[in-house]
Amino acid sequence: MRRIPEEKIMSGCAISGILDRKGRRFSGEEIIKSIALMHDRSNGLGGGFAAYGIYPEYKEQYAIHMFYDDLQAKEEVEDFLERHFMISLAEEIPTRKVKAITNSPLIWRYFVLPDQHKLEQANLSEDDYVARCVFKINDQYRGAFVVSSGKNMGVFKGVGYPEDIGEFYQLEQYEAYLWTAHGRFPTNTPGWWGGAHPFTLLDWSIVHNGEISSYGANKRYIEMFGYKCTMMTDTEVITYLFDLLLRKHKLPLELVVKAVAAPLWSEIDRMGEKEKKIASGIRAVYGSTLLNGPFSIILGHKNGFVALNDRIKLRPLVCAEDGERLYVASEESAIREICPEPEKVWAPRGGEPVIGLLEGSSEEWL
Amino acid sequence: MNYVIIGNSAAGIGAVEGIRKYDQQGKITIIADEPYHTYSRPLISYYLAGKVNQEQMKFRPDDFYEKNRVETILGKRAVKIDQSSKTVSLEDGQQIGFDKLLLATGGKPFIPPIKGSEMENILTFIKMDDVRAIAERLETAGVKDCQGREDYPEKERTVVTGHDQLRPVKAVILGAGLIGLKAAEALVKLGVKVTVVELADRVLSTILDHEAAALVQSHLEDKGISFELEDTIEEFIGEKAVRKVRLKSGFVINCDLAIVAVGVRPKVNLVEGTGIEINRGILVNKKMETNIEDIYAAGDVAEGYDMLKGTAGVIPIWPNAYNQGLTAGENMTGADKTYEEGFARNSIGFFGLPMITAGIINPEGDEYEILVDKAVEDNTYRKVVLRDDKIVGFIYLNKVDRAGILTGLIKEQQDIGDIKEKILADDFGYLTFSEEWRRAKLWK
Amino acid sequence: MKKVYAREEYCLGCKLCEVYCVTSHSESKDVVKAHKMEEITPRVIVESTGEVSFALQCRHCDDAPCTKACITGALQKDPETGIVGYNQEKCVGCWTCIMTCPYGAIKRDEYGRSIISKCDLCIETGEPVCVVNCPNNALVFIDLAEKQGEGVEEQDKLVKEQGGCRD
Amino acid sequence: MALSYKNPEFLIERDYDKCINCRVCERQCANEAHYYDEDLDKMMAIDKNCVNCHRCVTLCPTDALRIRKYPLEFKENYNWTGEMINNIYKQAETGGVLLTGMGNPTKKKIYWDHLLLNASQVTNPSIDPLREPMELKTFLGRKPERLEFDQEGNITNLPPQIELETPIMFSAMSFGSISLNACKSLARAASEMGIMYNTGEGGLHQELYQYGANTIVQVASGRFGVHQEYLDAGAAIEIKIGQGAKPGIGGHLPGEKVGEEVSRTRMIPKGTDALSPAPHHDIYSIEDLRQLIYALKEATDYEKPVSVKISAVHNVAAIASGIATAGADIIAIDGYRGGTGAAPTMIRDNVGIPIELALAAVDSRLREEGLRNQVSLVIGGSIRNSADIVKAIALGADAVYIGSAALIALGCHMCQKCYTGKCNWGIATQRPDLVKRLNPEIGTERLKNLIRGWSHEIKEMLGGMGINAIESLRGNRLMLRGIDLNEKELEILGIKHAGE
Repeated sequence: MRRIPEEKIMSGCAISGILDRKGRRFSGEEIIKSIALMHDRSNGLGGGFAAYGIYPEYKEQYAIHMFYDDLQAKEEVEDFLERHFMISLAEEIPTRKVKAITNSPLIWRYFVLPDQHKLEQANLSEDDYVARCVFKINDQYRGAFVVSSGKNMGVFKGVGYPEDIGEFYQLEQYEAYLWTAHGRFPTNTPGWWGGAHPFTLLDWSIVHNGEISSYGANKRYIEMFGYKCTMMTDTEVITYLFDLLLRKHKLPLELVVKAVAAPLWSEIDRMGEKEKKIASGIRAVYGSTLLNGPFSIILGHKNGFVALNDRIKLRPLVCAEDGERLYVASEESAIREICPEPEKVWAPRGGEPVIGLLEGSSEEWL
Repeated sequence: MNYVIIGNSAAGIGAVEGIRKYDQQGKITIIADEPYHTYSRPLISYYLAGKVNQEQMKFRPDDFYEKNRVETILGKRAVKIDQSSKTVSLEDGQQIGFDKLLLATGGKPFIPPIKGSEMENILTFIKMDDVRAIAERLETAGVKDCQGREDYPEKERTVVTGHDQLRPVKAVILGAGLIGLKAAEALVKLGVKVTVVELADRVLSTILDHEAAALVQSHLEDKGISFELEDTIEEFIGEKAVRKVRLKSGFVINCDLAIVAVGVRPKVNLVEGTGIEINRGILVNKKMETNIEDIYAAGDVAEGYDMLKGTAGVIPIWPNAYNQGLTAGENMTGADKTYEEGFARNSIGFFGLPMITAGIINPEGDEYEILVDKAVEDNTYRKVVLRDDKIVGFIYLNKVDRAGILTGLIKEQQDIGDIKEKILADDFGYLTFSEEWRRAKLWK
Repeated sequence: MKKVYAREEYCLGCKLCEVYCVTSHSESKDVVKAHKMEEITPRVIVESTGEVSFALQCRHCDDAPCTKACITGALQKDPETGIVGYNQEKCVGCWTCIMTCPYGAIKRDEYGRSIISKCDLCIETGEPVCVVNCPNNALVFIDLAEKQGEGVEEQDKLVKEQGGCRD
Repeated sequence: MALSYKNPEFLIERDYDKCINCRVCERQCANEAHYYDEDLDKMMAIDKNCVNCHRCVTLCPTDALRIRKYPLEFKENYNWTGEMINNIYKQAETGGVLLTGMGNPTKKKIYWDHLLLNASQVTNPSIDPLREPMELKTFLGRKPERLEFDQEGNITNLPPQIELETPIMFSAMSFGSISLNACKSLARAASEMGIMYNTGEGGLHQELYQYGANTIVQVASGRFGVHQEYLDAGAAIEIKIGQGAKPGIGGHLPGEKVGEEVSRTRMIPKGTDALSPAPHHDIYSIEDLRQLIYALKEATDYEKPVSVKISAVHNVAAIASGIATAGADIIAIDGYRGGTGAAPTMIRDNVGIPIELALAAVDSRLREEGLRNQVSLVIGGSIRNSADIVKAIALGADAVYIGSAALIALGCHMCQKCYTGKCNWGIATQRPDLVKRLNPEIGTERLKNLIRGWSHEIKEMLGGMGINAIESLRGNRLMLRGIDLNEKELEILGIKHAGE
């Protein structure tokens, strides 16, 4: 059953992420093991994974993962996709039967490129064009939901414990250089497949543990820039904020962090003159992007990830480094489960981003 | 340092306090012919009338000498000063050496040469013993429990008059000055019938003008005092004791005692012939130094500087005595102080009618401007005398409140030209002046 | 020493200082009883023209001319506290102090007794009640000694520092 | 005129057991409602002079006074209330316009009281402002859609901003309508609390130039006291188009309030009435407004934000949108409950719309048009407590103006007789003996305390919502729920009903 709730969804959660900075790909087994350890942080109402580097053969194409409630929805959306894209491949995403997973929607994926003619007409960048189409499907096509839409990446999620979801999607079959995972503990609504994490837009994926009290302010801000928050989830709005600040406003990641997890005024007061001006300017202009309330998130991207806590660290976040591997999770045990003796383990301070980058990619992500 | 002070009243005590401001160590000796702890002479009329007791007469607490480490030689008269050997000789031959000497011997009543004035019940009224003498006479004359030696609460005092005697006790006072009238007031309160004889044409001629004097006189008459003005006593008549007086005008007045209060002269006999310069009093400069080094004079015996007259003068009033004594004391220790604020001023009252007067109150000459405010019905009279727009004198009769502001203005010789029309207003005060002036005065 | 200063720019002329002064110096310490059953003269003088007003108390002068003029010894300056003290038992009501005080800050008893009324800085209660109860903080109790002779601004600053305004 | 039909509004009751004849009531009443009768040796009262300002009650040292509503009833009539009848008596006697002061007191719905705030429970923690940082700093001014940086990483496109330590400002109250001591209190409190006060249209007194960094200087239709130095003195400039208490009409400061200082500050002759025209005679259209905005920016080298203040009227959303596009950096909207020194009663009580609805409509409109982030939104018009502020910010305001509340902190007792110039609390008066009743040191402290107290309460409410910076509340209407509101009202306010 698909139901987009009308009010904001609250949830607690577990998150985990693994990056190989050399870009070596590895199977989904480890991330499943890691997230499974934090079983009690979810309640079986949502789990999901984002995987980067899984479609090397289609890496130039947008991989659109879709949920459909029924065939009619599928037909309508495919009609839309055909009109707006050149589709290289359309296939059902392979799943296996898992006892705990029921009521799954139709799950499909499409490797596409924008229709050149339409793209020119729209006078948009490819990314903007794709994003707009994603909004349109999510907003206007009943019974259809875009799960992910980036290149060489995909999101696999659903209602259930994350380890069951992983098994369901046969993630041991996929190899990625960056995995993130999420186990969900929603408090108010029965989980629905689209509402599970990660949430994505283009290359961005977000897994998030927390509750964004500033949601109303963030939502109304982001909507002024053409985003449509249809999901009523924090994750969605966080994703859009990053998209706006990083991709559209082209702010350096460091400044984006200063906006969404802004340093306290007391810290700004202690900064040097130049830094202070920048930090205050960011807060003045981007105050509405401040994510307020308890959260820890992992923002996945083709170049790596950013893990971030709220600025007063109301939710857990632990990181570890071992060789080329960078781990991040809600709990240290979830890291040690798959990497018992990491070279370094630390808990980042509130508002202090942990940035994991693929070798060779620049800090300015786009 | 060895300080010797002759005199135990305002100037003497002022000197002790002046010395002790700067010198805690030096030896201080007070010599006085009266045997009493320092007391306030202005209070003798209150004492006589029973308004204060002996305790209250004390000008300083019992431990004053001890606290200030003062040696006292009381009840002995100093009879000689030897300036070369720096010693003072007492009447018993004792010699007291000094490094610094203050002469604060005060004044003595002047007794004019009148026939019969040697009789035993002709008294003066300036010191404690005078009260006792008067009290004795009154008792003899039939006034019971009247005063002097014992303390009686006012309400219990009985005055025996017509019931026990054929005639009331009567007193004649020569002189309607401050002393004479204070004595008269006290006696009236004791039930004595008083007649005051005064040569001048008004009462209190040194401190009041004619108009104020008329108001005061009428007030005193209402209280039972009779006046014979522009007259004087030609003869005291009696055998050992005076029984009547004959006036120049020919009147004869019966009396049980007479008080002579025609004035006080500086008591300078001690220094006569010593080389210490005397005019009316012992001449001193603004530092209270006499012409002889290490010898100072202060109080009623001294002739200091009268700032209003601009000349030397004896100003026999209590605040002046104290301040001169204080200044002398300070200077005796080596400090360098001057007292230049000497001028006549008096606060006095009779039967509830107060008056405060200061400076020149009966000016003669064109340079003076006179402002007056008067209300006969309630005995109110106020007069301010200006010279060059500066206050040089005033009389406040009955409404005496805040008179000190005027005294202050005299001291400072403040130009008040711009506010002079407001000076007699009912709400005269600091608001009459500019904010700047006021602030400068009050914010310190 | 700490003294009471009046900031006339804030004085309302309400005379509540008098009311509280009377109360504080009463037997009953009760504002109604003090005024209705006791005969107490306020120790403070309020000068007022309507527009401008200020309260004036004994300035507790350093040289205190009243103490030098007092014929009875009733007025004495305490060398420790600097307070010009008044011993009513000794006073005979000669008004020499009234003649002498350049501020006109000493009053005759309003009920006809031969005594005076002057500010004692409320030594018993600690802080002068006129200051404590002034509704507009027009009265301040501060030590101005070091700023003597300095400008109005300096003094104002001091007033603020030393508690010209209470919370 | 023959017999007046006016009856006293208030009754002065005196407890003679307590009255000590100290006469403080008499001295403190500028309306001469108290006097001492020597023959009776008693304090007496003239009830009809009483405006119920409480000055006497507050100063009475024995609590001997009580003021009551005059116990005189008209025959019960829902339509013809005593107030209506008395107004007619007044006008029948004078032929004048009914005048009044302060804000609209009529019984119309107060939307603030129909809004409820949210708090965190379980799913996210509430934050304790005593232990955790809680940030109220607010910037007012035009914001670019996106920040740009130069080679060195410095911001290149941020226009001037006003920085507020807490999202509260003292609204425009002119020197003239209020006393210099009231102005000083506001200015000092603003400066010490890191907020702003507003000169109103009365110019800037020389003694207030020192508080320039915390001053918004107003340019109104009368242009009183407007000159280069004045514009340069403030941190921002506000063009006043309208005022909530009297939309559509100008101002009138009677000549008796124009004394030496007011005259010099306003640059008008002493004793003359200061008349502000209803419109700016150089602004008859939005294009004209744009010209004035840019003229002022030009005059001040584009160094100060320019605010435009309007009253909340029917089509306020469209007007606000126009003002934003005309170049204003801040839009200030004043609701129909806003205060005034003097206004015709009929105007005050019947013209304009509630600020809550105006704010919601304007914020929504600006967001629809993508303009909201560019322009700051300040609202005023009867903010009565910190919860009103929190609700205003949740509805979409950046900051609020407080006028009446500030004056109440200074001692205003809402007698609404400001226009008489006899304010017993030294606020709305120029009479020197009354002005000095407001000691600006005390006034400053009282205002600071109010701002401090409210800020603390705002922090508590934010903490309860699990928010630790005010910007996360701004426009966050999910934090609001309505109660006793109909569908239309909820729709305009953009909120859900409680329970939803």
